[in-house]
Amino acid sequence: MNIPLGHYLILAAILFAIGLAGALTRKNAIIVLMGIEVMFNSAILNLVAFWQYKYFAVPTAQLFAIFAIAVAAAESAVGLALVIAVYRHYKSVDVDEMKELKG
Amino acid sequence: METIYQILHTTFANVPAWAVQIAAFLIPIAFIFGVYPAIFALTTLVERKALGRIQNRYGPNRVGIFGILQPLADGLKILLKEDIVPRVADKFTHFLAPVLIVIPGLLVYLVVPVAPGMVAVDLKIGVLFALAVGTMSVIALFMAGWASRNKFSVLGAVRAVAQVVSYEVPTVMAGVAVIMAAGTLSTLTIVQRQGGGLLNISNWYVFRPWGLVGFALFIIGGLAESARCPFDLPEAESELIGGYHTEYSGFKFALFQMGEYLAGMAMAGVTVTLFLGGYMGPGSGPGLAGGLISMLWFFVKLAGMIGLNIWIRGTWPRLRVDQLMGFAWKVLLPLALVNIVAVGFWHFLTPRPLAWIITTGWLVIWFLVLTKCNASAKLEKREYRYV
Amino acid sequence: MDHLQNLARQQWLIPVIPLAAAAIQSLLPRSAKKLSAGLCLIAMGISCLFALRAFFATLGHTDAPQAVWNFTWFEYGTVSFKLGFILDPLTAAMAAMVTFVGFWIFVNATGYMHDDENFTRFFCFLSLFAAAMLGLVISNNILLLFMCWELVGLCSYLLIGFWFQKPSAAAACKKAFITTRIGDVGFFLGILMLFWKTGTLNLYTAEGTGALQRVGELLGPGWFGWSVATTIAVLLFIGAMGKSAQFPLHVWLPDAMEGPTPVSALIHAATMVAAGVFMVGRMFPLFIAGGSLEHPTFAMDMVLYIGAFTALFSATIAVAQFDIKRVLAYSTCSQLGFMVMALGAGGLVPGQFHLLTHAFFKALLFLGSGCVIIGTHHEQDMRKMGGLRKYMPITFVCYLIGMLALAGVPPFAGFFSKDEVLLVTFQRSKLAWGMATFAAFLTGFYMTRQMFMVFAGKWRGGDHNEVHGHGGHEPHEVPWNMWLPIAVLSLFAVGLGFFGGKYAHYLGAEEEELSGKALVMGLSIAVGALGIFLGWVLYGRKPLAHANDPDPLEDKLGGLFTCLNRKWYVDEFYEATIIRATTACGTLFRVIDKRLVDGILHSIVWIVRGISQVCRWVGDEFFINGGFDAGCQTVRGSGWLMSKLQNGRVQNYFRVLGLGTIILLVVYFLKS
Amino acid sequence: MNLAFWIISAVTVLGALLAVSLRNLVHCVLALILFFIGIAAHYFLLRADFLGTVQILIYVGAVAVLILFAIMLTHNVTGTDGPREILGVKWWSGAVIAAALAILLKKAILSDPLAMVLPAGDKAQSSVAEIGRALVANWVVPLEAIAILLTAALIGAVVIALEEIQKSR
Repeated sequence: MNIPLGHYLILAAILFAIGLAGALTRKNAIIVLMGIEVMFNSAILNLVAFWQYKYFAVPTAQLFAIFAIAVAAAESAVGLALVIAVYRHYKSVDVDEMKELKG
Repeated sequence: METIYQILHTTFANVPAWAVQIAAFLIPIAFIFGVYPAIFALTTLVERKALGRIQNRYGPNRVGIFGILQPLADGLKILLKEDIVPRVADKFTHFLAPVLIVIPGLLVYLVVPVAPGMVAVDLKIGVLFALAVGTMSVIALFMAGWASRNKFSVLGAVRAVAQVVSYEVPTVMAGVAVIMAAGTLSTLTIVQRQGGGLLNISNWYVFRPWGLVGFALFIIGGLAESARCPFDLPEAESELIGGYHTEYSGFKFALFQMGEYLAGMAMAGVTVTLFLGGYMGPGSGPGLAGGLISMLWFFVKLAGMIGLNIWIRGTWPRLRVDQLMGFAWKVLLPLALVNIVAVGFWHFLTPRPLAWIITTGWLVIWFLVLTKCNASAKLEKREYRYV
Repeated sequence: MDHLQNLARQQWLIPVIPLAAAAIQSLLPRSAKKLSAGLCLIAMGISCLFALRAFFATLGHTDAPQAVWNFTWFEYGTVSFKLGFILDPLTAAMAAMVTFVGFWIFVNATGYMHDDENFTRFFCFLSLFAAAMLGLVISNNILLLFMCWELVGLCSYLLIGFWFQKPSAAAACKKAFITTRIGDVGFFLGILMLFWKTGTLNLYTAEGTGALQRVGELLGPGWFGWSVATTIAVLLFIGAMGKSAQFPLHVWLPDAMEGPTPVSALIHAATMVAAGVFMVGRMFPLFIAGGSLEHPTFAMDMVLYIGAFTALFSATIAVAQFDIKRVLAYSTCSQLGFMVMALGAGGLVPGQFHLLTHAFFKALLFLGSGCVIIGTHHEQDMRKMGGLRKYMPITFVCYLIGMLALAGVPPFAGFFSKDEVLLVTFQRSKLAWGMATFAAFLTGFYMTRQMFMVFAGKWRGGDHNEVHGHGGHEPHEVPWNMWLPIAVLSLFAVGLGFFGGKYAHYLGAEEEELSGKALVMGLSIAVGALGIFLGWVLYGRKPLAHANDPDPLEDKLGGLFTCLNRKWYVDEFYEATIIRATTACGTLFRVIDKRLVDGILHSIVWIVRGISQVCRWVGDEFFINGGFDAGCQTVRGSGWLMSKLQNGRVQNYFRVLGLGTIILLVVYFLKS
Repeated sequence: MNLAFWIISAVTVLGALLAVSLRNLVHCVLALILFFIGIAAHYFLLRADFLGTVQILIYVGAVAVLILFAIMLTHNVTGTDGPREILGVKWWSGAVIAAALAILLKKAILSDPLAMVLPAGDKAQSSVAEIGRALVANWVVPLEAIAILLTAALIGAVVIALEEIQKSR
């Protein structure tokens, strides 16, 4: 198991990019949320990778990841609730239609 | 798995290390794949005979002596049945759902210790793993319901998901109580902790006040998870035809059945390890003989639990949906939390009798309070107009 | 000395008590007649007691005691402006006289004004006047003196014009106020010059920095070649002329008779007119500064000759007057002339002493005439009176005493004081003395004329106006509260004369024998007797039978008499010259204003409007609308661009976010 | 063992890609679940077993279900006949940005010496007891904060979503 840290970082970067692409390109709000979820996980993966490769002596390093997961979960819950509320108003979850806050 | 590895390594010294490792890895899996489906087949038969007995009739006794071969017959039948897939169904998901239902059931057995040292994978976080995997079945249920594009199946799926999710929380909390008492998450050590004492029985957690409550919670949780008997609303025939597996036929339907039963047995297994002392019983101990006896004890307890399930299925009526949900959130969850506190008392109050009194008192009081405030309004005496 | 200092400190009580009374009376409703009169009398009584207390305190001292008490009125910057009160023989005597005479005049006034509906208002003005006069008397600061001076002028205006319903009264009070104001201008210039030259307005200060104490410094060149002191003296005397009705500014005094008689008595006999003389007495060091009796300063000459001329001039007019009060008014003018002449001749003591005695018997005469008027039911023309000795015996006796005192008959006060005045004038200049002596003769004559016309013969009032039918009343004696004052005053008119020497000593003037004392005295007695005899000859032997008989003197003098009666046409002269000149100036200025000023204004307005038109066209159209608006356009355009970025799409913002991070990374790489 | 890493990362990347690009929403969610499981596997690889189980418990167990419910509540049940056009208005700019980001990050990572560090292997022991003790001891404030956050999120989500049900009744 001698995979250097770089591989993990690159993996995380790729996942992050995929998440970002999803969030940016897709029309459906839920897919955008899923994209964001993917980005969250890639970040946490980064954290854990660093714990394993660099700060393995410190058991509490994992706490970062735990707290991050908790926050991400809370965020997605609220995000989805918002999407539902938006759907009720717009009768569609198409991100492009939500232009109400136009400048 | 390490012990097996040692055994194998010593016997086949000349075989290269990695091959041995793979072998060591495969043997437990083979054991699990072999034993538990067999038990599943057996339980189908036993269940139908027991139900018959309860309903004052014989169970299947045509196939083989006393219907022993009935499961085989069912298996064959289902294999030959045509596998109908609805046109509008979501092909991919429809196919994937039955597979996903079976996996969690099996995964749980990884961490269930059958005999001292005899556990597929000795994870330090065994219990948590078991519970976590339990939740995966939810997705499978939903996929099944969703894929078949059928209103009834979707409704059934939603109900199943809601039920499983809401019962999962109290079960996990009850598990937490045991983890607190045992101090570790790994199932092996929990079982060892329950050993000792009079005939290896007195230390079982079930004989602790909080253990008893936890045990009850786990039983109820187990039933709810596998949507059996009092909680078998998802495929309540009268309302939702078959629930989420209406559109399934043939072997997929069999897989569903197997998945359910396995999940039920998995929860039974976990309950046994956590509360009934796993393989601990009079005579169980390390070594070959002790190992065999402990294995025997494990399967006896497992059978007992399954029997209890079947017995409950035969006798208890089905719950209404809101009662079901209310019961989970308003009674079980608070009770589980209270249980955790009770374990806290138990842990810190060193003089045993004092600990007993306080924890039991605490739990009884809370039990009364919860039942009191959740009791549904007492129905007034009915007067009959034409009397 | 500290006792005097205490008294000096309490000097301010004397004017303040009547002032307080005046304040309270002003609030009283018209019906509170008794209360108002009572208040006035009590206040005057109290201040009279205080004045007498101060007078007797100063009496005891031999060297002219002087106690000054200054207090800071206000401070501006480092300089603190001080006001103060002075207690010296001059003030003490004057205050005592004013309060005493004033008290008795007020008593008489209660009777005189008994049935007048504005009773309370009258007494309010009276107490205000008393306060002002006393304030003037005790003040040690010339500005305070000037303020009281003005207040006194105001009170005279109010009192003269008391019956303002009568147009003649309204005109008279205006006339009085304006002429005194003309004098006051000179007075004020004098004050300014004094302040300018000495830097302080306090007359005497304990440290000796008072204006009058540093008169020596004021000998520098002033106006018209006079010394500064003389210039100030002249200016101040102009003020005194206005107030004491000296020659050019005397016209207002006879018309002032329109006011009620107690007013005339108080103001135009005893106090106000005396204020001028008192002021000159107070500022005497200024007048004699730089000169001595041998070669006096111009101011002294001016005072002397004006005094003498006024005495003669007004005496001549008095002879030809028919209104009882006008005769007395002109006699006051001439007596004032005497006082001023005495001061001009360097005799502070005779002047002041004559002032005191004159105050008593002239007040007596005026009150007497008041009683006569009341007795004859408001009849003022002497030709309609006559034979009142039978009807009003007490008034007749007192009036007789007053007449004798005024005429200068030896045992009475008038003789001593007039004699002193003539003596001093004799030393100074023979011409003035001659004029004065002739005036004394005339005084004797017109007083006897008045006596016989009023009291001798028989009552002419009835027959003249049967037409009206109300004239049939017989004159009657006045009630007690009118004849008591004149009785008291007549006592003083008799007794005061003997105190002449003691008064001189009291004022601190050294007693030196003046040459020609016997000659002057003898001549004055002779002249007085001659005047009385002539009066008796013309009027006494056969008093006028009817109201409209010609005046015996008239057929003697003919044209001159009418001229005298018309007051030497002085009013007409003023009318012709000064008044017409001012109206002419007025119209001239109006025209100038109309043509010149408006013209300039209109042209300026026109120019400004022109400029604004130009600015509007050039500035506004070209620059602002053009340049500025263009600028706004560009800003709004860029604004529109920016808003497109803000199009509400969440993903858009997200893309911008991503872009930002990429740019940051690129920069990071480029840098490292 | 390297093989395990490659397989699992392949699975994860595939999951992520499918989650983002599939037309059918439910399939996307399944791909996402696959992605979550891949991540959990990675945690186990990195010997962070507690984290792995937590990941499964939370993401696979709860978040996936949440998303499924969301899809059900917002989309017409069948889900397939949605608008043909699944890509956003200016989708290409998003893709370009993501690609650029990936390249830049890759470049940054490779340029950093840290990348070559080798894993700790067995030395990295993380026992749940230690984590628990740490959580309750000197990390108790963040724990309480997270507790508050979660309850707030819970109630918030309910309040936002609930309104609809009341109206419909």
